[in-house]
Amino acid sequence: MNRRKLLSLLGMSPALLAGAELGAQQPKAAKSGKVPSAGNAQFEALNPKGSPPPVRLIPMAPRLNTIHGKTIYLVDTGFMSGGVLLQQMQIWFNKNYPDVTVVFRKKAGSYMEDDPPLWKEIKEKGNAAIMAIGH
Amino acid sequence: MATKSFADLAKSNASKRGMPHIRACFTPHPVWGKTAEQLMAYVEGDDPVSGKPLMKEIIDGLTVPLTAEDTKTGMMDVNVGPPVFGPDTLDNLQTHFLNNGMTDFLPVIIPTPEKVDAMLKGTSHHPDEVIGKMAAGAFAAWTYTVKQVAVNAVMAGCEPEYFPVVLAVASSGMAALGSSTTSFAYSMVINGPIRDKLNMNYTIGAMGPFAQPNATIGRAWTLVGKNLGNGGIPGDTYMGSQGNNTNYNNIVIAENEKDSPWTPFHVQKGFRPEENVVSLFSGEDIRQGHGARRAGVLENPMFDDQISDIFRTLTSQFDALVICDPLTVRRLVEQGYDTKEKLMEWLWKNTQRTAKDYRDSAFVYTFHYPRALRGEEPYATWYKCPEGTLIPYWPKPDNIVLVVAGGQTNPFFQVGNLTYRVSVSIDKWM
Amino acid sequence: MNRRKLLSLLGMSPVLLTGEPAHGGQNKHAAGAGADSGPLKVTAVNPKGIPPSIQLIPMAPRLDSLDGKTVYLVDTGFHGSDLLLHQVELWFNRNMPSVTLVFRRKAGPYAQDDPPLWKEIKEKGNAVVMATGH
Amino acid sequence: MGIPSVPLVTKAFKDLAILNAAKRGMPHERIVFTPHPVWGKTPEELRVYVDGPDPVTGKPLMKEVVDGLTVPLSDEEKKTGIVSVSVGPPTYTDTAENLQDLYLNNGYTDFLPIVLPTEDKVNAMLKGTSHHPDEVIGKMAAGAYPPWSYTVRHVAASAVMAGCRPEYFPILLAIASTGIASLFSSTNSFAFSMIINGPIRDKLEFNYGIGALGPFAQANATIGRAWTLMSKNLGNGGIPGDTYLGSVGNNLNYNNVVIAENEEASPWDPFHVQRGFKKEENVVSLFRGLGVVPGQVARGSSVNTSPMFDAQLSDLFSTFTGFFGALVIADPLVAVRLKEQGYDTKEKLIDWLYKNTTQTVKDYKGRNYSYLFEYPQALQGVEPFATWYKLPDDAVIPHFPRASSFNIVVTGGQTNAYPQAANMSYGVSVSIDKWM
Repeated sequence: MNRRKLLSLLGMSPALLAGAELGAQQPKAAKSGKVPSAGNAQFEALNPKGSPPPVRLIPMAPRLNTIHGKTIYLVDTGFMSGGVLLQQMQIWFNKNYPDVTVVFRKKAGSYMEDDPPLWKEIKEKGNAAIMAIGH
Repeated sequence: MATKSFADLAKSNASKRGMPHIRACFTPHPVWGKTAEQLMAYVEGDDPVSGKPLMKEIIDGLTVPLTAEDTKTGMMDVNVGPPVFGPDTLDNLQTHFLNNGMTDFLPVIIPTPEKVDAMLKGTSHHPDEVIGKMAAGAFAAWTYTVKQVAVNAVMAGCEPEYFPVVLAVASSGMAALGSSTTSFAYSMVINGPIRDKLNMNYTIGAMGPFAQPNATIGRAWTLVGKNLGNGGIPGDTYMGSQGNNTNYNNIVIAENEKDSPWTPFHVQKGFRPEENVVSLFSGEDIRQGHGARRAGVLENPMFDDQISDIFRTLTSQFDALVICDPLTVRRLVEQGYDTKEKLMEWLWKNTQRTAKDYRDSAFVYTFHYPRALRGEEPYATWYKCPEGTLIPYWPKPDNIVLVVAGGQTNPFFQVGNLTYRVSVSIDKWM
Repeated sequence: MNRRKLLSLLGMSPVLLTGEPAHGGQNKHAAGAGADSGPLKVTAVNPKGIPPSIQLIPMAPRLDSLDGKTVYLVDTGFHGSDLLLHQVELWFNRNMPSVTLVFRRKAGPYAQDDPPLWKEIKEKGNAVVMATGH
Repeated sequence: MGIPSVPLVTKAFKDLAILNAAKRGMPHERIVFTPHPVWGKTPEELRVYVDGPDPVTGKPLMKEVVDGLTVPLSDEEKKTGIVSVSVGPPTYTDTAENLQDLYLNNGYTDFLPIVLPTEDKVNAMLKGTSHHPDEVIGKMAAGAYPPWSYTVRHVAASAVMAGCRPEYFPILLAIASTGIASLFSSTNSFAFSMIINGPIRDKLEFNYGIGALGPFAQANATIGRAWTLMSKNLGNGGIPGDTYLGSVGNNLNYNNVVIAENEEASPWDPFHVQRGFKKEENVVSLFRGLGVVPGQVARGSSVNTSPMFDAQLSDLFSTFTGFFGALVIADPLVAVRLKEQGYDTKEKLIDWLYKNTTQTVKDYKGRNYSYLFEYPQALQGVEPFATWYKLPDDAVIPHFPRASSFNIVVTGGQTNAYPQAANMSYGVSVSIDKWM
């Protein structure tokens, strides 16, 4: 599924989806000209959806001009084997971008928990982050 | 960077949290169980979603300048469509509800204004009262009114007199389709005189498709989870890899209080016998007692021992919900268990396993181990003791729930690996 | 539920159920009671399959009295049936001592027929009490 | 038999006994009832039953027995001949809302809303097959009852009611043609399941990815449901106390565990190919048993870097009854992992599971179904039961009687490497293409 289709199914508003159709539309108008019977009598039906909370948009952080000479944090969120994958990525950076400083960190707590000290450290010492999620 | 299985989830969740254009990249799935060499091939290969080299995606993600859309701030409303669909034919509306993910893919009663008004007569609460918040996992919760619950109750096929039960369930904020890669099961136990008032079935075929309130109230919980809690969207708010067949009805159990010599479940939870209460459970599954060792002992069947035997393949992450036919209960009473508490105590003490088996369990590793590391008891002790030490399955006897249902054609029992969550008064929603 | 009501639900014909309607029949609600669906009527087909006809079996003539007769007590093999039939035997011994009782366990699992036993009973017995269920 | 008899039945089976006697031709059979249950009672307790009243009539039980054998027959009791059973008129006409009520109240549904089977809708459904609407395609009974028969059109009515599209119809005809009902009369509460194989899975957009066994696709939801409606309407099943006796009931009867195999992501032969069909054939295979258990609960389920799914499955199967089979429902991630462990065919894994899932003879003999169903067979010399019953108590024997007790199917969305395990036996595989 592409992003546009996916967001459309979520009911995201046109501000997010310039041009995309909303997920929950009116059904196609019934064909006219038929003799009324129980089969084609017209009814209204209520929308069963609850009220979703509004979404506060977060602007994405400015991008780097280049990663050369920068410090990149590789963050392992703790899913099984995520660390092994990131270590392979570190090797790749060493080979292909030797001037990039790569810092590996395992996020504290279980995968559902936040880790503010780590975010602080990355903000202070790092220029970019790659986070591995899933297994 | 996420694995391909979570592509839809990662994108939609970033959107809901305010960053609809997040630059996510994807590796093949799974990462778990792969060797370092295999994972290096992932790193040097393509992003399976975009088809572009993974590392190029990562570097581009960090360096390509942002567009105007990427830097937007502000509040965005999420649109769920118009308040009313139609007018149109019933057939077209049926198709519309189906195609827009508002159903469980089975036919619904079309929630016309008249039907919804009739449903609303089933409660004294105001249609516009906001009664709860629900999320199917770690998502932003949706809110809903009495009227929105009524729409879903109509769709499920409920009668207006069932409505207080559905409202009580909805007010708990608990969704029947929780998002996890594990495919969870849900269950509700109903107690009080309302069982007879609504003609609920608690005798032959108690947990099967044999009565309208049992069938439709259980189904309504799933529709409420989908439409009011935004749950059940595969790849987004539902990630259960294999799915769970009990999610169609959510295992509705009306307790057979009449034929049970024990205290009804709601009374155990502090309600009066004449109160109407719905109690919600969630967990893994439900299974039958037939596989128990010694289940065929004829002259003197020991159901305590059989139930304990079935317990030995449950996970400690979830509790035990035992559903006994009244014949089984009568026999247990003859054995000396004249209260539920006595049997709970015996089962708790006598269902044990080694610390090694405990620690080898998937859920224990994921959920109990971090708590043990923080020093939380009894998990800390259970992680410290030698491998061969026998430990109970659960921290206390209360983790075992006993409920009576069935038509007394056979002294059988079933066991759910399900945890008690909450009991809600139905009377408050009348 | 009484026998008449039960058979009526089965759809047994008036031959069996003089005076009873053969079926649940049409809905009692007045047409048009459903405000939203309006007075318009639709026709829907009955989804039921074709039940087999029933060949009536006349019951065997009853005995004038059990005195001096032979009654077979047949155990179909469900748990506890043997003990129950033994109590029936003791009752006869106490209350109708002239009756000869013969206890037989039917061969095979409970769902299987036992023609040799039926033959034996027909030849040597005058009546049967069979215990079914548990 | 031609000699007067009285059946002695426990009160729990009252409706069943009366109705079954009627269906077999003796609507006025003189049945005497004892209190329920008899199982587990002492002789003293049973003497109280015998000396006490019949709990149905309230009259002394033994007077009922003696009267049953001696009171002369009435005219009705002597009747012979053939009576037909009415199922009501061929069609009903009313408002849509009233018809929805009527179908529910007449027991035609699973108590959930249906699509009304109007003639238009039934005719549209009939376009889903080339078979003639009046072709009689099968006979079905939900147990030891005289079976009902049905035509293609009868099947179409239940299919419409369940919410099926016409293109699903051949699958329902295939299921109906087997005569297997998904609501079976027993005091046990059985579960049923079907596996769908072949290109039709994609044509009908079956879900075999995330949430495969749950309510996430119309084909999975409605075809499973239709089986239960057919069992009620065509096979006369699912009437509590008459043709359904499951004491506690089974929640899986709503949908009947529809499993579309994820053939594309599976490293093994699809299930229908194992059964001798060609890969491009469309096949539905039916199962019966007790239920489905998730693999997360197995011992050793978190042996981290190297999960041993074979051992986990074996652990799950060890609390199953060997009377029913063991069906592995593997997520593709599990299947791929098992292949890496060396199980490059389903047969190899089945062989390992059969040999390594064991029990002691003592435990075997203690199991419910062993006594009820397998012990009589052992007495007749049927293997392996005859041998098992002769072995000493501590001998270790397979948990399931034969390797063919095991079956494997692959489905799921690859978000999580866990299997599910069902205590279910394979019944039959039917070509769907024949019903197109």
